Amino acid sequence: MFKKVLIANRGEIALRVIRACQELGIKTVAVYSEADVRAPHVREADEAVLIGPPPSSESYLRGEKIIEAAKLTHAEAIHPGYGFLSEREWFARAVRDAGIVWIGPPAEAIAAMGSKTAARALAVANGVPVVPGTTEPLENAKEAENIAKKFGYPVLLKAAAGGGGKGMRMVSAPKELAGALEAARREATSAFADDAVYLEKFVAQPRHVEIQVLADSHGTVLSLGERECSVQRRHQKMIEESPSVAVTPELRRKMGETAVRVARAAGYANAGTCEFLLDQSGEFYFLEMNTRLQVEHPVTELVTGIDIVQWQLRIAAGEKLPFRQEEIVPHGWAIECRITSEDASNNFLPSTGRIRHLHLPSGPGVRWDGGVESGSEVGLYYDPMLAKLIVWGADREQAVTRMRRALVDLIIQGVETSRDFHIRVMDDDEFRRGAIDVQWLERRLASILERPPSEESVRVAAIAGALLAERDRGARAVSTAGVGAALPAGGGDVAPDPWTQAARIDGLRD
Amino acid sequence: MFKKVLIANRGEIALRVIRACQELGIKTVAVYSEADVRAPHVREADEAVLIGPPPSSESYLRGEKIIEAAKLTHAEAIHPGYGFLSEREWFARAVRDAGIVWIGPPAEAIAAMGSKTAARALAVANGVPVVPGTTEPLENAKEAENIAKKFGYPVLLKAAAGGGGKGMRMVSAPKELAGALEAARREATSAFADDAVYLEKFVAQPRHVEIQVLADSHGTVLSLGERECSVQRRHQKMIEESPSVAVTPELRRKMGETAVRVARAAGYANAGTCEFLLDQSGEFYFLEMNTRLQVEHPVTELVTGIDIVQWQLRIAAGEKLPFRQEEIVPHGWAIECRITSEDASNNFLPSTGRIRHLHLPSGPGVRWDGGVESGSEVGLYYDPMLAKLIVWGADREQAVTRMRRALVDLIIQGVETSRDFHIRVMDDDEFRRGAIDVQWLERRLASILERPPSEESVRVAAIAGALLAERDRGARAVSTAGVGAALPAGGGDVAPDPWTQAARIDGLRD
Amino acid sequence: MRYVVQLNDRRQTVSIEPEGVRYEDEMPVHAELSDIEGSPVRMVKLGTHVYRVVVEKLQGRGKYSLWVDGHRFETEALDERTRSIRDLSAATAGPTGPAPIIAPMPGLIVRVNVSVGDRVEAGQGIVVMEAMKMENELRATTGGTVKSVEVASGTAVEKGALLVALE
Amino acid sequence: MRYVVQLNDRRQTVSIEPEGVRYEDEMPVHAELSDIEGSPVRMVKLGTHVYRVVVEKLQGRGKYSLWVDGHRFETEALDERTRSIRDLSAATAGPTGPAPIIAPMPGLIVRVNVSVGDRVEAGQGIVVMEAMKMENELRATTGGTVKSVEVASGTAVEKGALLVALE
Repeated sequence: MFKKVLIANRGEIALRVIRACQELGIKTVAVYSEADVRAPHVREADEAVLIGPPPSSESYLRGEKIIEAAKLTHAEAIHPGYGFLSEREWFARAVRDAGIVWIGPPAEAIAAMGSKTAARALAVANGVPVVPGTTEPLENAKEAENIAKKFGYPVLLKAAAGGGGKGMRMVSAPKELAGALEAARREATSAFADDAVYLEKFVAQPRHVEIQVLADSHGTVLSLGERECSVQRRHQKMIEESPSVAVTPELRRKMGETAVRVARAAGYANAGTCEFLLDQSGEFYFLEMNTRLQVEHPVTELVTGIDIVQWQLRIAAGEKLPFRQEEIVPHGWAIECRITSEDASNNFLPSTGRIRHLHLPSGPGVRWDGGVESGSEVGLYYDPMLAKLIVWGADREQAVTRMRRALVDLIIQGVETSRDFHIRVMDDDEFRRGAIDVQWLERRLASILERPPSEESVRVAAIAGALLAERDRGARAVSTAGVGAALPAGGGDVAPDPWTQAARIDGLRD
Repeated sequence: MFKKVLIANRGEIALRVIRACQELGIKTVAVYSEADVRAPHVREADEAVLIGPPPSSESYLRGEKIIEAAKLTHAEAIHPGYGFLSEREWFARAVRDAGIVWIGPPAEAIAAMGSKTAARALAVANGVPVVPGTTEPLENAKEAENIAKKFGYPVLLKAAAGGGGKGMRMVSAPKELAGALEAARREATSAFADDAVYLEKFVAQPRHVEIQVLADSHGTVLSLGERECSVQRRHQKMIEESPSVAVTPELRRKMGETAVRVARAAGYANAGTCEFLLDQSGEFYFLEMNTRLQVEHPVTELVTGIDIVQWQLRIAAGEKLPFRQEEIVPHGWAIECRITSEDASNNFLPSTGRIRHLHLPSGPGVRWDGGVESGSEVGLYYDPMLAKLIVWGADREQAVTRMRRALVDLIIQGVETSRDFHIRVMDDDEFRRGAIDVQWLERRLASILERPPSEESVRVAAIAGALLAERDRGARAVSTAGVGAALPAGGGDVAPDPWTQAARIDGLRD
Repeated sequence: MRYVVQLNDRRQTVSIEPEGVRYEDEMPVHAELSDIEGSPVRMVKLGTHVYRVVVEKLQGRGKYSLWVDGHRFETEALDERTRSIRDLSAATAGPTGPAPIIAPMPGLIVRVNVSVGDRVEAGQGIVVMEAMKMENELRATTGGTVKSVEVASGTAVEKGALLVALE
Repeated sequence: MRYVVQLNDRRQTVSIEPEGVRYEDEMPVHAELSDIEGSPVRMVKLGTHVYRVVVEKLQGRGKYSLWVDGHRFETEALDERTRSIRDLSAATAGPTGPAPIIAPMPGLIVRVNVSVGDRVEAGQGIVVMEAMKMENELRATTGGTVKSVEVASGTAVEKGALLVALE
């Protein structure tokens, strides 16, 4: 096993990888920008190297600086996390050329799968079903219009190098196409430094179901089952789960075999994910392969018991996967909510500021993979995902009620977050039934956000507001003696009036 | 299922039960003493009733007040947690007589198993092996001396109503017997309001292995496998795990069948635990049955996927257990450390005060079942257990390294805690090999506590001390420019000197 | 003391009386409010009922953000007299006109969809700005006519900057 | 500035110099110390190496409890001159005599095992007190002769109370 690994990332995923290394007895090297001098991932590592100013183009995307940092600290391997340089073939190649182990698939597999168009072509060549679409990047709006006419509207524009919905646009009519192509190109350039965009047929109301693959360098390729990631807004995944209500054991086997076939065709090693659209009739279409760790890998970990990040490290160090495919069956149900610094009540606009208070949820079945803490500064330079809240339950119903309980337990103050939005989703009848597809959230969002509080909550908020105002007026000693049966009858011990007591304690503290 | 349940307990177990109720859609009623006016278990419940002054004899042990509180709030059932009234037959009976459901075994099963002497007699009658000992409480020191002479020293004195080592004394020689009996009686009276003490043969270097049992009211009695609880100090469990390194699948089956036989003989329902001594040759002896939820139930939950507290509620509501015995196999490995307000470096003396800062560990496989939070007052009235830190790993090694990682992540300031002690245990070679028995910790404690820090840690502490002292002198602007390669070479961007930057930020904040 | 409590778009009355706290025309109930040191969580106890309320004090007398059961309430609790005075002055102040488009965060302007003199509807997308690598569309909350456009594509703006004024 | 740092029973020197921080006779190294607002965690960075140190400030100049990798260090960092003065005054102050038995927590005295004039050894159990429902034995940390016994079985004591004095 490696003695020292450099993590070329930040936030929750850098901490996730650091923890995996700590548990395997591996020393860690963090890299950081000037905005992250006090970030948790820097402090929790064994070593840390400053690589540049806050913008990621000047720090976390500077591959040559990261390789220098690895050489400086004698790190034997680099884990790229997700995002940033994780799917850049040139970086995987540069790492290898520098004599450092790349914790991910071979550069050749990234090349084969990293571009969606190339991946589609390879899938088609291997008999894997795909959504009709272009296999080459679009030249211009005119070409796009011709192809869209052939497929029929709506169509989807997608960045070839993309992920997470960046550079993606749904187009319903010819007149929107030129503008949408321009916007997709701009976003793709800004996010991936690559403006290649392609076009495909839009499948109505499909689910987004993906298969986690784990492959060692000794020829074993395993499917770890599916994740359902249909709850998306603007093509951004918000909530993921494993297994999927729509996947039967038979379908799981078929999709798993398909994903393993794709991975084998690409000469794949390490962890990767094949994304599929699953339509209402149970047909599935290969979309792309993500040649890296996914944000949502924990839900698979919780239902399979396999620590994917630890296995990434073991595989890169040459270990063999000891599991047999038939042993890998989902056990229970896991759900993940992405806790982002976005204001759901205000069109999900990003929110910035200092986290003044963070109270983590805990108790049975609750996992918190976070990248921030009390005191952390949330800026504009990086992705707004603060943390992932993941729960495990024996079945989906237990997982949903547990997630709701954990979300209510969670407190983040200082920035707006998606917490309240997630609570409302857990309360939603359609979500509870699993009646979701990739457009579900867009359709349902308004009614979720507008769901009114109960009359009991209004009453409590009103009374709390009045009590706070009363206290802030300095009327600390007012005693509101109990009316009705506030204290148990019987028993001779008379306690001090609780209001008075609370007020007294407040008085002492101020 | 119940609409509303009262929890007759406090601290982490009250919160544990409240969370289970929340996840099942059940409203909760907390009871609390004057010392717990602001305790988390009060705030997280839906209703709360003050039942008396701080001493448990005037609050949490006042069964009639608790039943009144249940009637007042129309709670349909009472969950007693562990400790306090959980194994008091009279209370279980009084609850039933009040028309309220008791979430636990029938009063008759508590009577049959609640007293160790009665339990032993029942076990013997059912062909279950037991350690030689008295079946009736000791009358006086003289009788004790006669019996001890027959068994041979050392012998063990145990409170009939006991648990958790209270009222337990090991006696090596006749001259210590009278004093030890007196002390055991005194502790038993104070803890359980019952001075009955019995005596048994002391088995050399056994492991403490217990079997979790779950029984419904439809005739199904299941074993959920074993827990190893050998890491004890003064008969107090400190660390528990499941499964046990000493238990083979065959032994698990045998011990499980024995436990199920005991439970059936007692007419048992709900969750219970049969405690065994397991000697070096693999022979096991039934000790007693705990007719309640155990502190250490989470390790079983993590390896079986069965939520024991939720099933306690379901069983009490009349549901059938849907599991088959052969399905219940331990999956992975779980370890629990009891985080107590005790100063391990000072003979484990209890520590009191206000928790000024609490940072919870998180990340993969980490579970925190806590009863305190930042701001909580830790007093002398109740048990010093603040929380339980539980981890799950794919195997024992992963669980141990994960526990160490989580313990280092944990920060509690304001009271002394057992955290550092647990870290040292995780570092101990013998513990890592699983070479433990019930006397292991007593033998090993000194070398664990005296384990010196690494030279690197001493160096860091010395430098940190000097830097803190320098800063406290007001020498904030001193710049200690990098010597050697503190910053990566290459790249034209010169960052502000980090020391200066940190000092400037400090300056702004003060 | 009798309070008029504004909660988002609702208004409720709460009286704090010697016999307890009275919500609207309910019977008075014994009430407690207690804190946890260093935490924004408050416990509100009404009779035997307990509620966990997360509190953030805002600028301005009686103003708080409150969270109850995952719902957020923008709250202003004023005594009846102060509430009346405020309402009167608000009524006499007259309409304040359509709300301008303000930058809700620092970022870069990608596109401005309107020009001076354009008629806009509530909900219409007015400005697209980029922040955290995503484009975000800022919409008008009220209808109106564009009075001025303060930014152009490429302008970097601070949080709170005026982007487009309506009249 | 050159510091003498007492760490539990060890003493190390650390010089804070313009070229960096020098531990004992090592080469100086670039050092950073940074805080997280509202947290006792400090990051100490030495060259590329990062350490997480949990800090509790104690009463007294240069005194801290520090935790590094789960080890606790009772630390006193004094500049060389102050350290020398302290050492000199400690040396001339002479022996302070055997340590008395002090209540480490509030509780109830269960038993006192000694009487005035008894000779006790370091490590010998002197008093048994009950707290948190457990009996706790308090032991002598140094040998000596019992000078006075301030409590008896049944006495309730506060934290810090003198129980038995030795001479």
